[in-house]
Amino acid sequence: MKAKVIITPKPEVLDPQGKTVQTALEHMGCTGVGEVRVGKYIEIEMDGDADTVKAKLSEYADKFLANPNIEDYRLKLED
Amino acid sequence: MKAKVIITPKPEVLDPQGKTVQTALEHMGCTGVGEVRVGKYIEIEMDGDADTVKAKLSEYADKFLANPNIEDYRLKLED
Amino acid sequence: MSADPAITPELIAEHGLTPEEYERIQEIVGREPNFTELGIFSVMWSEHCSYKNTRALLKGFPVESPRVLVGAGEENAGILDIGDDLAISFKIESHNHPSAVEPFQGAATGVGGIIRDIFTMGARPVCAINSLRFGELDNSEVRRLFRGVVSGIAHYGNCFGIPTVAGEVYFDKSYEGNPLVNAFALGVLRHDQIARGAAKGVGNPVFYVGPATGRDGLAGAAFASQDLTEESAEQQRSAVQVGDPFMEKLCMEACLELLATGAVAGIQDMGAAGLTCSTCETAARGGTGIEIDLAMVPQRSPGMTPYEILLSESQERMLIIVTKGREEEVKRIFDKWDLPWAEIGFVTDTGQMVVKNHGVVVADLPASKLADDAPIYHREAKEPAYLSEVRSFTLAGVEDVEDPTEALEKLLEWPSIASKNWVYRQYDHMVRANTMVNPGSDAAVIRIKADSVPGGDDREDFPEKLVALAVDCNASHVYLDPYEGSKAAVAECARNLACSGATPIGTTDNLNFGNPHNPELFWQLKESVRGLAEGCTAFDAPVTGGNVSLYNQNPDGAIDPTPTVAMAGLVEEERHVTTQWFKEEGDAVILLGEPADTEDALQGLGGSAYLQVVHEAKTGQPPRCNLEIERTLGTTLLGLIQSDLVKSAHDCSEGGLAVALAECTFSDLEARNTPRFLGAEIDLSTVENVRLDALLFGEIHGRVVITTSELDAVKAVERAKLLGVPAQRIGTVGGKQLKLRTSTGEHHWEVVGLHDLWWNSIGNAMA
Amino acid sequence: MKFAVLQFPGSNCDQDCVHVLQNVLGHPTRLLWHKESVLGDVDAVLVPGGFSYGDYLRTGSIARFSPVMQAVKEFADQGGPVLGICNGFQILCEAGLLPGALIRNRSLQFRCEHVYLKVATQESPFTQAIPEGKLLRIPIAHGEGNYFCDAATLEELEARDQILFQYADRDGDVTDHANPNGSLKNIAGICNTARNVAGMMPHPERAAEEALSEDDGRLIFESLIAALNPASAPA
Ligand SMILES: Nc1ncnc2c1ncn2[C@@H]1O[C@H](COP(=O)(O)OP(=O)(O)O)[C@@H](O)[C@H]1O
Ligand SMILES: [Mg+2]
Repeated sequence: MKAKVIITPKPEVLDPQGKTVQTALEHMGCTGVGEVRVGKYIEIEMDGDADTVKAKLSEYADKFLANPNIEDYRLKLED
Repeated sequence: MKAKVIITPKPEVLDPQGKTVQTALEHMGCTGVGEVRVGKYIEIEMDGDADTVKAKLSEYADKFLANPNIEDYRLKLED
Repeated sequence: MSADPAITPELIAEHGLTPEEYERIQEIVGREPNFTELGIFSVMWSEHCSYKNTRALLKGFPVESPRVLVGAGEENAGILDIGDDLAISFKIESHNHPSAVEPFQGAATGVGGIIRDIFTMGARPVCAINSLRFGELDNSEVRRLFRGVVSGIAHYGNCFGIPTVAGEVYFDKSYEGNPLVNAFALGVLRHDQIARGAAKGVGNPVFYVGPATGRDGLAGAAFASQDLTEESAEQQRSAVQVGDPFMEKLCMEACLELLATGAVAGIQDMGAAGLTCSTCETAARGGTGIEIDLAMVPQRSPGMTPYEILLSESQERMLIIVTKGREEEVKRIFDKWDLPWAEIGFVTDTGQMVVKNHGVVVADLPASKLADDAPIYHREAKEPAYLSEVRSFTLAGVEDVEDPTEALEKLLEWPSIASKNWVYRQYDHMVRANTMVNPGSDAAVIRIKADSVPGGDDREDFPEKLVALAVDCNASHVYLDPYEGSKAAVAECARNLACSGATPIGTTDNLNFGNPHNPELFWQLKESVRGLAEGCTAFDAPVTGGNVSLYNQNPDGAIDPTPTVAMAGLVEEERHVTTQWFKEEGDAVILLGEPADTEDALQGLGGSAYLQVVHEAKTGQPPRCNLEIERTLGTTLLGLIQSDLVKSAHDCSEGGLAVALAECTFSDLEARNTPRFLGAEIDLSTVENVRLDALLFGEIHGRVVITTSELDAVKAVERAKLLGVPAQRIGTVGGKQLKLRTSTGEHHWEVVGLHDLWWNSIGNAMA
Repeated sequence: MKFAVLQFPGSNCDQDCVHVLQNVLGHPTRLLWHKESVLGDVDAVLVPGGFSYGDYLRTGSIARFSPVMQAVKEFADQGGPVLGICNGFQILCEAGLLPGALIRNRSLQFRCEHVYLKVATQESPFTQAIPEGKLLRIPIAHGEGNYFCDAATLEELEARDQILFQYADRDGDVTDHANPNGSLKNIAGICNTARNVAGMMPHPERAAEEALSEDDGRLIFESLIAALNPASAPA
């Protein structure tokens, strides 16, 4: 099954990349742009049923895929 | 409204980052891991209704947010 | 092997082969080639791999000297002796078309490719340099390419852990849409560590190491060997190669470790034309044959055809021929570095390159004919029409400079002259702790210490060496006079080395030109090679290798002919290392060489940056380059440096004497945002019979600005004259201004203001 | 003094650290492969710069799971001195041996250049022998050196005098203009509360010889050596 981990910078963390994208969009004439945050998107093929995959991935997301000091994450499973 | 752009490496393109994460997960003892692909996740606050936002973002995703040579992208709107 | 297309004239043409070439192929094979074999011939006989249009010309290069251990064309890169059993291997290579299509990855994989060429020789890569050309920065597409290329080079080099210590960047309309990305790497080894790319020893197993093969970079060599069009680019877009510097670092460490075991009979990287080129070239060099089975090749994408596997240019892969019985050592070392490997075949005595897929023969071709018997063409050359216009240009209609103050400011701000810090600050130029002169002076200087040698060197007292590097080419001059301009490129490179205290020992060049089927463009190439050859001979710096990149054009025409020249030199002692910036208040400023050429009607202004910037004219005969004068200048300057007389040395190139002096006053950087300024008072009022614009901004060759202590000034001038180099004291270092007196008046600039324009120009354009 | 320099796949300043410790300063130094799980007989550990595992995912995120890092953790827990430089700093933060994290430079570009460092405290084995008021001129070379931690952590860092180095201008003033990457409080280096583990983004090993135009970096290594062996400390 395919699992997805979406990792975003915590709200209080400075996100220079997001800021740059925002400014660049404005410069290109894209109006009405508010805050932009840039994070990561990880797709993982994994054996097992939804519960096992979820359990495993939360473990590895907590300790490896995301850094809790600066990032939040969400898991999504596809079927 | 909040729009999300999910950017993933094209299937044919080498994804060294994904490969490295995959190997790392295996080394850490995470079993049953198949292919891993690492992409980007961009959240954009934007004024306007769904259609306008979608139209605008597709334009900029093509020419700026994603690299069409090596990346695919998907747009998602939240309400 | 169901769906192989039939061989039709159209298919042959699509593969870039002419009907005559196809006939020749039939003769060689003794039958109709199949689709896979046609693909193999098409890449091996592409310009990129076979040099079919340039081989005859390149024969004119000097390639010998007592230092040459491996000469041009023998292997992936040449090798030069630097004494005490040590040697260096270096080469430059282009990645122009891939960078036009995908700047970041194109440039990154260019760096990866040249690094592989160097460690394939058994050398540890210790530094990189690069030479770049783009259109003008007011175009957003140009900025995108420029940004992408620079960050791609930075990404690959920084992550791999090689310092990028020097380079050059020019901006000119002719490169719009067809940027030039020439990457250079240099490695170090002991004489006994030289590795060869030959398939030796019948029965020896052939190993594939590195990541799996994918559909990326399909037929990249062929792509590089045709005009860059929207169509060809589109095709290549579907096969962009992605570089993995981390993988390459592991691959290099593993290969060097493996070479040290002595278990390797031959080694070759998979660069252009991938598996095809590496198998047939190793067999050809070894005078043997080779047989591989594609089923054993690690594959990233399912369902790849033999054609695709053979022509893929997936990165970071190596082919290693192992002495039979020592396979375990390969496996142990590659496992240690967590690198994929596979045994894919063996060496034979048949002279054939036999490729099987699951045991079924898919290609069976004579290896040496494939590698060495590509057709050789002597293309037609015709002097370009534009040159008559160039020759008839005079200064008659050009008014002398009205406002020299503003002109100098404009020149310093011109991106081709402005500081390249926006570029080189993105490159790690200090990793390996060897960089003695960082980017920003005439040439970079690195030291070679024990850990620069593969596996280290445990000599009690390691004989440290100092190597200087520069890369140069004023392509405007080459465009206006390919022969003189090319000689001058060599001379400038040698001059830059001399300014840093080094004697040149070898050259590598990258010939970036347009379509060779156009007689006018081929004439440029021919004349340029003649000039380069004379230049390298004059400086006793043989060509040890290089690269040819033709078909550099876009719909608007060809690029300016750009033969980039990179030279390596040796500095004898640490105290000889010299930089371009002024050192102390009160030092004497001396000009070596003539302030002006009073016999030349254009007085050095033909093709100058000044004419381009202030009069928007890229025309006129560029200054002549007298190699005898250049050589004497070089040896004289070195003599002065070695007698400890010289405190700084900077040559005059684009922008002439005024720009050189300005750079001397402000180019020393203490730290981030902390330049050091040392002005000067310069008196040129005794120079007569020359226009002011020519005196300040003319670009005649053979000139270097040096400083000495007040005490040594007379001695230095006298000694230079004695050795046949015109020399005169022109001023004194000091103050916060650059003051310039001429027979017509006095001009002055605040150094801080000039620096600001020069330092920030490119950064501002990119903001 | 005996040093160990860790070596991860992708480390690229490992040799430079060995060179300085062994050839310049004359102390026996070993490279320690990441798959080793014992440190052996060492007095101090250096975690060198580079791009461990290509810096993929996040800088330092994979390296910290190497067997050798478990041993380093134990060594540090027992008070053994550990210095992380550049990627080493990133790894120590990821491993939780130091607080905070290093994120992308605010310019989004890699930066290689010399900076001036103000030594914020001499109360650490890494800074104790640096003369009072001495500004260090040392190069940086990183794309992700922007130090970040939450407000509570920062308060604690300051309260406990854990900030070792700050980017400064030539006059020693800690200004935004002097900040090359956007770090909080211009932080260039910190230590843990026990003061035996430190991390810094600048590369002292690249500034430890006159031949490379600068030897201020030596002071950091000499501090550490003197701290470990007070008898040999310069008077
Ligand atoms: N692409 C680059 N990469 C690294 N260093 C560069 C690059 N371009 C220019 N430099 C450095 O900037 C300085 C000035 O370059 P350039 O103007 O070409 O010098 P010169 O006219 O003396 O050949 C040199 O030290 C050169 O090595
Ligand atoms: Mg120069």
